[in-house]
Amino acid sequence: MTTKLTNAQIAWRAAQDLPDAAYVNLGIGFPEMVAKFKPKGREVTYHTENGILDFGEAPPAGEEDWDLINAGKKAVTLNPGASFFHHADSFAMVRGGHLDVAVLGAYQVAESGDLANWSTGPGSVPAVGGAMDLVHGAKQVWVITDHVTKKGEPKLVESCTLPLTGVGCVTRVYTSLAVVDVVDKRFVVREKLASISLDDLQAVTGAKLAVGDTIGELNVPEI
Amino acid sequence: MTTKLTNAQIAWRAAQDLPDAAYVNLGIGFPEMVAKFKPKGREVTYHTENGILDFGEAPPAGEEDWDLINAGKKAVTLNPGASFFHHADSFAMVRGGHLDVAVLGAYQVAESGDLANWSTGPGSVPAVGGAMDLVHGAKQVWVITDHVTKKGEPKLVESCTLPLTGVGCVTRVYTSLAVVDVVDKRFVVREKLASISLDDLQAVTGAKLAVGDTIGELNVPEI
Amino acid sequence: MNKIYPTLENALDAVDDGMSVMIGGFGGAGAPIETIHALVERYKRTGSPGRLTVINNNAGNGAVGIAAMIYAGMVARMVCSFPRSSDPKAFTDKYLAGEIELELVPQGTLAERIRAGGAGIPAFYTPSSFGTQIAEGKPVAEFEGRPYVQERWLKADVALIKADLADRKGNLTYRKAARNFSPLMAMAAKTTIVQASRVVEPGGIDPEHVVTPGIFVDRIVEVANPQQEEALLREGAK
Amino acid sequence: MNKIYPTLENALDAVDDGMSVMIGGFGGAGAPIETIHALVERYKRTGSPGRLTVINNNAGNGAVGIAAMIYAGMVARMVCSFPRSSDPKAFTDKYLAGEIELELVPQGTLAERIRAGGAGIPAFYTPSSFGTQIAEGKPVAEFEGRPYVQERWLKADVALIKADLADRKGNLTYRKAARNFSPLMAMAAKTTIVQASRVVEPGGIDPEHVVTPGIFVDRIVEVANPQQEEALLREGAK
Repeated sequence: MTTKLTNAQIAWRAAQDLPDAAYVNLGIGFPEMVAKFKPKGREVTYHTENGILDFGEAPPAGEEDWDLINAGKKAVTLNPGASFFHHADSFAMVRGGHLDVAVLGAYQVAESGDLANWSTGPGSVPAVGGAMDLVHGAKQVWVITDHVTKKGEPKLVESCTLPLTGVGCVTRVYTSLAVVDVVDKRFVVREKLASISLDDLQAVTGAKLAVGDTIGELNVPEI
Repeated sequence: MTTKLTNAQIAWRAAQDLPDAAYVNLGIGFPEMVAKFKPKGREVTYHTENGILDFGEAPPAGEEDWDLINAGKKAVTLNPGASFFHHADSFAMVRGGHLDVAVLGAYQVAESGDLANWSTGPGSVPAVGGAMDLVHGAKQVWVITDHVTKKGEPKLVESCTLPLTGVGCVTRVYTSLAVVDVVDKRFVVREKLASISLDDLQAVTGAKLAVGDTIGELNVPEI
Repeated sequence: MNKIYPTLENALDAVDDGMSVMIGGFGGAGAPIETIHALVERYKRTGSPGRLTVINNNAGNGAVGIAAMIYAGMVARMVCSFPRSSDPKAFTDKYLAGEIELELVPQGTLAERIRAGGAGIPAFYTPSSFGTQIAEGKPVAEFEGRPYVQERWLKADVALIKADLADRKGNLTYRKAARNFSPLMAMAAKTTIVQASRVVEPGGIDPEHVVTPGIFVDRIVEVANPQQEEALLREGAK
Repeated sequence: MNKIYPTLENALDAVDDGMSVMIGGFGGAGAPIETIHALVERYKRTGSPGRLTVINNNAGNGAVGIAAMIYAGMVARMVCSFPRSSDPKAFTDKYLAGEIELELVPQGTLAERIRAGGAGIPAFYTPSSFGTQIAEGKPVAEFEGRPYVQERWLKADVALIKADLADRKGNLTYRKAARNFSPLMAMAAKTTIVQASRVVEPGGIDPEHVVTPGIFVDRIVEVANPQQEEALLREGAK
């Protein structure tokens, strides 16, 4: 029985909720994996903040065009109907509410929807990129993350202790154990693995978990 | 002896000061005439706020393309090297200080450089167009105008009585009698017709005229 | 994803009473005449959509386009920079009779407010209109010793746009100076409805030449050989 | 009007000590490598221009481009959104040693501030960074019940840009996603210096396809077959 989803499985689960015809921005790194698991038959248009709409998969090794990259500086290809635009137009799409979904990673998510994902505090070089813009504007802001840190500390918390990326911005969290919505400043469990009790889930969560009408089973294929 | 310049002559005089390689916006109506008298050998690029840079003369009658018009809704042509852009980019050029010269008409100009050229007051339909943007941003704002109104009242005044287009924006005025700069909130006469004395010029001017080092003769060909 | 609608009537069912409607075009260049006239026809037939706020640089010319909307009685309020034209009778009569409201906005401020609406910028500062009637009641602030007026974003329920090429994903190009306000309005409206002179396959527009990316467009109707407002006026259209 | 300069050295004589320099590019896409390296060569030869403020999305990668400027010691301050890269040693070492200043700006805010600088908008409001460290000390205002942060325009003395096509009047196109910040920076700098892969006659770029109109460009140098930063890095360039 699955006791914890892999990153690929978390990405798969989030991908199942991508609406047809959606405009989606996938954050650098782990969130990029969501594209791989988009359900067949749904048409999703990907936006990258460096100025491309409707880019496609990575080209074969050796065929990269380094003027055709995504925000993670990885080489991409174009789908028919793609477009290029400058950075101000790109963030007009973001800030102006034109994206349906933004998917981001997280260090911490608070029950208020606050997100911390850009700085682990003093001592390192701070780098924020487009995250502070992406959390405002997209109609839904999803976080995909392990349920706890590598040290086993909760990532879903009452309030973030790390520097914030945005206030009250996260709408849904896909973790290695559960799918949790942020509703009226509370975490509401929508799905959890069958292998974990609600009490055990609560024990590894840093804020009170509420329950909606039902809790679905978090079912993910082997990947 | 010339006692008063015609509109064409005023436009001619202003045109002599167009710098080579300048970007210039000519207001709707009378200011458009300035283009006709651009000295040969100088390359001037005309901007129209509806989104064209480097447009040329009117096409022959019958060959108009009504998708290719200037701000006065007159048909124009393109010079090689022209470009189209949307209205926000067009006014970025205006407001952002990228134009060298804007030439406008006036109801009144005050010695402070205030301009009134958009509304004759209540009772008519107000219409401002791009004038309030053009007076801010262009490096030089020139007014071309008869020295007095049709009723013989001064158009160069201590302070405007008509609704303002902009505050402290006019840098130079070309009138039917003189060329006058606005310097430190004073009118400074640079040129006047030989046929009019400074006293007589002062008599038809609504604010005190200052004099710089010299007053040149306002010499304009028969047109 | 297919944003192509079979008829203007279908596409225009998003327009309802009391809505704010941005209409592309500067003078006749870019005016979506067939779209506007389809809306006027619907109003004459059904009495809806009425009480509209129309946002355009001008306020109609002659008896076609926006002037036809005004004559039909659909327009309660105009937001524009220049409500004059070679034949401004439609607007002028109603305005002087107090039957239509006018919000006069300097042209550059109008463009920037619409862009701000599309770009998620609720307010910005501009030097334009400082010290004039237009600035009365608006916040003023000084930056680096110069005074500026605070202006607010402008959004709309619907934008009606005329494009040259379009694909089913919503990518658009415009013909010459018919571009003007349209790319901004497409960004600032909840529903952007486009009449395109030609619909091409995705990829039929070079990605470097797309002017309005598809994300800003909701509905497209192909209207081949569209009418041109200025040409219509010169032909004496009523 | 001829904005073509014979060499990068000629064109770059506008760059002086202590200036603010916007540099186009996002990662390697759009980085004007030959231009940057000509400036580095001049600095190594003459000790000038030094104490520069560099504005770019990133803060250099490996040992070429902006990283080469940092290694050379020309850069006093970086304004960027993401000073990390696959090999950020040049910046990281100097930053942690306190030898280079950093102003960290969210990417969308950076783009909008540069556009505002070019468009004559001294300040605007954005939701980005509200409630975060980045917003500390900045004015906050509420519009329609939502809080926003006031951000200021960003201008520069010089912009260094890589274009694809250019004509002598300054019109530019860009290759694919090499566009990114460059059209904005061209607007926001006093002097915009462009390396273009190909110079064409005026009219050689379709007026509907011009991305940066010539009014925003001051100096152009043709650099055929330009280097690509990312490709250089992958070849192990030092």
